[in-house]
Amino acid sequence: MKKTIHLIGPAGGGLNSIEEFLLPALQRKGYFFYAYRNVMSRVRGGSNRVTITFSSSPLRSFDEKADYLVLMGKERIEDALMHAKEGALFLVSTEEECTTHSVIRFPKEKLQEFSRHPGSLGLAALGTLFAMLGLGRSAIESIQKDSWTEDTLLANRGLAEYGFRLSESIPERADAPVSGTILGGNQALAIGALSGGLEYYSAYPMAPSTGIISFLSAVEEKEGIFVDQAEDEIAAVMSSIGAASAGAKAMTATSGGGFALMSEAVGLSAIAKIPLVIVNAQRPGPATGLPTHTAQGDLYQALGAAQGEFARVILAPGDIEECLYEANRALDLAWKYQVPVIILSDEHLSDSSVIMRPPDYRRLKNERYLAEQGSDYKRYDYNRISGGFKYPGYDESIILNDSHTHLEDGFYTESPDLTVRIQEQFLQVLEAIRADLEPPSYYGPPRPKTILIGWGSSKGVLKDVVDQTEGIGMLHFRHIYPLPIFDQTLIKSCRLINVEMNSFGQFGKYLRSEIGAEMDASILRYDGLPLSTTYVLEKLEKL
Amino acid sequence: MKKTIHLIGPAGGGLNSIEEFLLPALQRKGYFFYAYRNVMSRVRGGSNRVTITFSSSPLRSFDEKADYLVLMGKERIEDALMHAKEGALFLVSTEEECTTHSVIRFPKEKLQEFSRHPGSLGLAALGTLFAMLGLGRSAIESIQKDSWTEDTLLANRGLAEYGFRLSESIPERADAPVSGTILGGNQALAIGALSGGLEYYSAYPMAPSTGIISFLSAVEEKEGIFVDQAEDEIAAVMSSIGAASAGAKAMTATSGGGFALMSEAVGLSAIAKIPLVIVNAQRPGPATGLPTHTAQGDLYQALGAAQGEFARVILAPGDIEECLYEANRALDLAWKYQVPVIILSDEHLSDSSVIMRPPDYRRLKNERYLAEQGSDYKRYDYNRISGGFKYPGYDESIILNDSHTHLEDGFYTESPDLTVRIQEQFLQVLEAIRADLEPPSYYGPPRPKTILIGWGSSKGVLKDVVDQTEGIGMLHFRHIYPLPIFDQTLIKSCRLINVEMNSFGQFGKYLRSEIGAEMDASILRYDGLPLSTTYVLEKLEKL
Amino acid sequence: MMNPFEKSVENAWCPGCGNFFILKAMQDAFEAEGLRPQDVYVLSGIGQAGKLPHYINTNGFNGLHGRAFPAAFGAHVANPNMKIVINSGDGDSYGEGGNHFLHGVRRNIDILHLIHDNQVYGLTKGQASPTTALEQITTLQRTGVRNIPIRPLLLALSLGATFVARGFAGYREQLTELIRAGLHHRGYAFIDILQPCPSFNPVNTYAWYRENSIPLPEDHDPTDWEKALLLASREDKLHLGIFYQAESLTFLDRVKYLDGPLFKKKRTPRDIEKYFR
Amino acid sequence: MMNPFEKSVENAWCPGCGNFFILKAMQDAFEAEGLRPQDVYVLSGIGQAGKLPHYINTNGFNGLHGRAFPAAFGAHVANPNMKIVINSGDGDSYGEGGNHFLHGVRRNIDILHLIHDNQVYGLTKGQASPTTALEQITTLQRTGVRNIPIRPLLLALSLGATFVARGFAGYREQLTELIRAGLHHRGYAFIDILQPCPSFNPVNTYAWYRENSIPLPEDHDPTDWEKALLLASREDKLHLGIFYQAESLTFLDRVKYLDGPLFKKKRTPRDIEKYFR
Ligand SMILES: Cc1ncc(C[n+]2csc(CCOP(=O)(O)OP(=O)(O)O)c2C)c(N)n1
Ligand SMILES: Cc1ncc(C[n+]2csc(CCOP(=O)(O)OP(=O)(O)O)c2C)c(N)n1
Ligand code: SF4
Ligand code: SF4
Ligand SMILES: [Mg+2]
Ligand SMILES: [Mg+2]
Repeated sequence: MKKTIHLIGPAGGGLNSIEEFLLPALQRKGYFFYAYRNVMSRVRGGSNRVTITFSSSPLRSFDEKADYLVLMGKERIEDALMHAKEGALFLVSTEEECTTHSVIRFPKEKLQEFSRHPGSLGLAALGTLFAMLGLGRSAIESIQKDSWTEDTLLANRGLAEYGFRLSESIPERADAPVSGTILGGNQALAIGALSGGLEYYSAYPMAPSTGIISFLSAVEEKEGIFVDQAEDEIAAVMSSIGAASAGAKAMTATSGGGFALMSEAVGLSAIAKIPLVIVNAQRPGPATGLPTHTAQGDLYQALGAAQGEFARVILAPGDIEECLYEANRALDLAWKYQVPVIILSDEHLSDSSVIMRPPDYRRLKNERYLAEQGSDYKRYDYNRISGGFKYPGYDESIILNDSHTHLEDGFYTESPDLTVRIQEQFLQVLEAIRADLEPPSYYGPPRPKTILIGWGSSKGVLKDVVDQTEGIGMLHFRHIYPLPIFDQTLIKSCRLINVEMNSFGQFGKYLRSEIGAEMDASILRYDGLPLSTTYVLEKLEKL
Repeated sequence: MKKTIHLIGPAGGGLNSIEEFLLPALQRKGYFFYAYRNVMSRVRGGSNRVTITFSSSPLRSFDEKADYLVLMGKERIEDALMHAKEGALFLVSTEEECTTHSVIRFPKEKLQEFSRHPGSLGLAALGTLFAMLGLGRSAIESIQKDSWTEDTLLANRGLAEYGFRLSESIPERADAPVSGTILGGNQALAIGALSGGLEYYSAYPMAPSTGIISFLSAVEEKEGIFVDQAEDEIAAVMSSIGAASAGAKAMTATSGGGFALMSEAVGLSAIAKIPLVIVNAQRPGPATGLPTHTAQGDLYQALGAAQGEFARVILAPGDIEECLYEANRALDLAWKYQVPVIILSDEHLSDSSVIMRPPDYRRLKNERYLAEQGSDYKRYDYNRISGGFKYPGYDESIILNDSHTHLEDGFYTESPDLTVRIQEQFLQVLEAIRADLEPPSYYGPPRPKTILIGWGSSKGVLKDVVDQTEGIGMLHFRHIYPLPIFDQTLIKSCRLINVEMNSFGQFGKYLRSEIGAEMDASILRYDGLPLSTTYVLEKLEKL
Repeated sequence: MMNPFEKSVENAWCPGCGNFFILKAMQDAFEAEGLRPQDVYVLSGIGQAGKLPHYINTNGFNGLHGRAFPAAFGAHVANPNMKIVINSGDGDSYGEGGNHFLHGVRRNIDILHLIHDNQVYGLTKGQASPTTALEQITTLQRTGVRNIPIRPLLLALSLGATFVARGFAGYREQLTELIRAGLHHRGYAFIDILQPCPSFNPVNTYAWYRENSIPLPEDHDPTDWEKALLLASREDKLHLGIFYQAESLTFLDRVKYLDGPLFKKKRTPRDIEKYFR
Repeated sequence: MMNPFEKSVENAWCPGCGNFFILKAMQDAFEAEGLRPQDVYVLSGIGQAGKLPHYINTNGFNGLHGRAFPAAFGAHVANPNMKIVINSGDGDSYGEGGNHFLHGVRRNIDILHLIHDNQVYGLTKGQASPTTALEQITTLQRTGVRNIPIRPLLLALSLGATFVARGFAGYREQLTELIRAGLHHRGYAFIDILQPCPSFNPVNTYAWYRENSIPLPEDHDPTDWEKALLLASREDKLHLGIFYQAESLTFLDRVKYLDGPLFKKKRTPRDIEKYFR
């Protein structure tokens, strides 16, 4: 059993609340889900969509087509039909005719008996869904918010109650609740960073990365960490570097435009050997582009960020669970090698939610890789590949952090020989990191004919595609740069198709530049919407 | 006949003046030259070096080893020996013994009879060089500066006169002067931009690009153009975009660190279709790196500047003459296609000087590619590939410049279909530009065994290497992105060696990602000094 | 007759947003000044305020967050015949774009700068802006803002601004007059506009602004810089009106050789012949 | 005995540069305050002033042009037990780094900010800085500067700075005292230091500064903000001394739950278990 609900309505029309009540109710009754929120760049009005695919077994992606469509705003059924499965059920208040599908109507007048809030249809529809999905009348109890007055609470529960009764209630499910926590990509990144010892977080708001600071600022006191909104992205990244230089574990996040502004500091982190972690939650560019939609268009931006050449790391988590692990790894690598680490996430990950089980704590690290105290110390020991970090005040050593080509004690130099020495140290560090990273994960038959090459947030979709096809395997890269060492037998013998959310096929190009792999075909989506199983399957068929 | 002079001395010790007097004197007597200034990042003191290779026939590069070495500061002969040819002549004031080379000594006490200025040795040595190179006693007349007092002038001429008499004077040369203007890369870029109609120039000082604004600000009134020092690089690039959006031809320049800050605006230029030209005069990074030295380390920075994917152009002039042509082309392409154009120059070009003959004016363009007035106008006609630009006030059309994904009239949209449409327009524009660019230039035997692949400022050196070897050809790219269409026969049949001033072999990687070409070997220099013929020849031998 | 600056497009601002009044005041002022849509160029950054160029029928530029000022500077120098107006949010102008404000003001370029000061980041959903009050609770600053708010007028004055005013979106007629005065001013005209954001600023509401704002003293002399400075530094009451206005050389007055649009002069590649003689 | 903050390395500043006196004043002040090299962390941007961390025997950070302030902010919050000092040029602090100045000041973080104000860009060879006088001729502004210079103290005061002073590199003893007072101040201490640049600023020489500077009036009350504001706005005479000083909550006072270095608390990956219960 796998069903999909679409909640469609204007920004500010209660969509988010409905999702908030529905997801835990599903979880309690033993449903797994994959929810994705696709909104417009505005605070009120417009047409937003929340897609919730749920099932009694775990899910890796959402379905684009819906079994249930809740139309909360002025959306016309005609438009919504594009996303409706055959036999889908519409929950609407319009008078519009719809002959092709079943419809449950919530007459405006009826709703207004309870409340004049524009979100009232959503609450009634929520009740109906509770009934139809076997979530039980008791789910109505879960509808509440601290910010509500007693009146609002009553009205809203009344609406749900009314909705509940509109449909025939199927027997309440008796499955055990799915254990785990409902998390989106941003929360998972934040928690992953906390697991790595995060102590300092500074950022400037920018969709779709803002969820990270929202989460962290809500827990700063509890965690005893420092969270700050900077005056701009340059300050955010520089204060993170300043904090790291003084001993704190720091991170920042932004989207592509802010990342551009941060890029100069990426090079500073490298030459000054001050650990830095930046999350770039990608959205479609160029420039302002589509602020609330998704893309994988910033790989070359990450590869090329800052002038010159140096050791850097680029990680791209494949799903929400990997967001947690990779954020932890990012802090670990940044501190171990004293390098900048860039995490490429995207709006698809940021605005998705799933139920995540507790992580495997043994896979998580929190180290500072400090030098021994008191020893004779070289801040920039040319022979050091990892570890050996010190910060001012750690002991009596005097620390000089510097952005030039420098001597081992940090004093600037213009020596050609030492310039070469430092450059070669970067190359050595890169090789060490390469060996520390994990090969792409393969999923599929042992002898595939075709391999789908993916990176970042498309992992779940690609696995689903593999499951629904034959002779196709998937090679998913979450460690991007330096490209990990991996067995290239499959790459050399199979038809290769890079699947990416961009129009240039950036990862395909990058792979070619690194290992000479030639893509035989590409499946590229660049309309601002996430890759979906249907989309990839359709394109595969047409190849 | 080809000789090389090294002037070595502290910053502020008169080195630049000596160069200023020597070069025109050489020119007047029929010498061509290639001069390169290699300085430290300080205003006074340290050890700077000016290398002047001169010859009676045109030159494409300078020699690293000197026939004449003028040591103006505290340099020890021992250190300078590394750069001396066998039989070289040292002009010094120290008492140091030097048994291996001839020495002309300028005793301190003697010099101080004329002047106590630290640069006095330089002026005396200048006189000696005038004598030895047959530049004639009359050359001493050319020694003068507006800022000098009568006393200084007399003292300095006296010093030169004294130096002149120290050596046996060879007969004065009778060659006709070399016709042309003494130009460095920055001046050539500035003049090239002026030839393309430059009207607005805003920049923030940053070595080695500062020479451009220095040149332009000195001529702003004469040219009737506007030149401004911005508060930061972001303002420089944004005001250029603002000016271009309002009808002016604009440009800005910086080095890698400033380019990082400008990078967000590169994407704005692209989506808003406002022409933009940025010069990035490269220097060794990361971060502050070596502010006054050279590198080709920013190719990936240029390729990846700004989030998202769009049409951009990257040009990399191969020598000072090409600086002029490519700056002209940059303005032309930017206005023709309404795209951002990045010129990758470097410190080597910036700090070199040659005698340049007047350009071929027929190869220079100055067009605005404007739409016809009054017509029904779409600012963002999805079918427009080139031309058709309009700015506010041009006629009665209302112009809306926008940074989002937008409708053809500039109003923002979040339509997935139009997002695709705009992305495809970018791809079409890129193809049109690709066809407009020129293939790499080949130089060498018709059937080479080995090809040296170069880009940017190394063109002269590579040609010299080809001339001094057998079976080796050179393929030099000055049009980098989009990669021009070219005959790949040689690439497919020859041994390929990429020669670059970086440690990652960026251009080699890029070429592999674009056309799958595999480099068989690399010659990479990354010590902050420019590639030289000797360096490449030595490395070639060891391969 | 329709105001020529009106444009019929779907507007994405929230119902009740102060931006609607600012837009209307601009349209009224432009019309009253006899401007035509092709005479005006409105530039903005990114934010709710930044959307304004989409909603007005005149030339527009909706660029990057924080970067309207330098773009406007370039446009003004390129073509001084255009009426240049910047519209941008408080976050955009004082936060991300703070450095351009610092240096733009001191150039005294002949443009009009309108800041939609809702004391909050609207588009990104309610974080503090540089003008949010100390200790105010926001969607991000959950234990209250920790930074001392900037006082925009004080800042503009201390940077040498030659026209400094405060308006309120809720007093549309006064605002229209201020905009007109700003358009008349020869030099940099700065108007900080108090703008309620019903969606994210529950503190600085229409009522709050009405309560906490007062007209400038009857006898206020707008040529008295020191007085203006002290009034602008007050935190208890927000005065409305023209705090300060002075005649002074504009930026372009100082670039004496320039006269009219930069593109007026015909140029050909052969212009560079002089460098090869 | 040698001052513990002295360091014997080759110094790249020009002979006669005002920076030497600033360096010396710092070393003297640090020693007089009984600080040890390991207690102090000096951060800078890029420029001649920015080289200072290389020349003093204490912890240092020579980062990016214009970006010392946010780095110092992060370092201070990470470890409030360190004495944090920013040294940077006028171009660095007010030009490239202007936005950080704008927002750094209003945080009132407990650090000392020393600006080497030579009214010119030294390292890049003589271009105008934000404090160069109007119409001054420079290596770049050949027909004179066109921007109204900023008045750093006025700006700092208008942003709510709690310690605002001006020193002169040529009066080393007074400067040492100012630095000591700045180190004592609890909160943000700002000292703009007039610094002759013999290589590129032929106008603002030692003699010029001596001529154009005067002590603050005998009866100046440094708690009088309005008075300080007016004195700081004067362009005819440059007063030297402490213009203003006030006690106020510091930034970290407002982050009540923090106490000492951030890295003090032991953390393990299992700390996140609470999010999975
Ligand atoms: C470089 C960059 N950083 C961040 C953002 C995200 N962003 C868009 S608008 C905005 C703030 C808007 O606040 P304000 O300027 O006050 O405008 P308002 O929405 O309140 O009118 C931010 C942070 C962006 N678009 N670009
Ligand atoms: C991003 C960036 N832009 C420009 C530069 C070049 N640069 C180095 S120092 C400097 C200005 C120095 O002036 P100031 O801060 O006044 O310091 P001073 O040298 O006068 O002490 C500039 C523009 C740079 N290093 N980085
Ligand atoms: S969020 Fe606030 S500022 Fe933005 S449109 Fe809505 S009410 Fe206006
Ligand atoms: S250039 Fe000026 S500021 Fe820099 S070291 Fe020399 S004298 Fe000092
Ligand atoms: Mg706002
Ligand atoms: Mg300076």
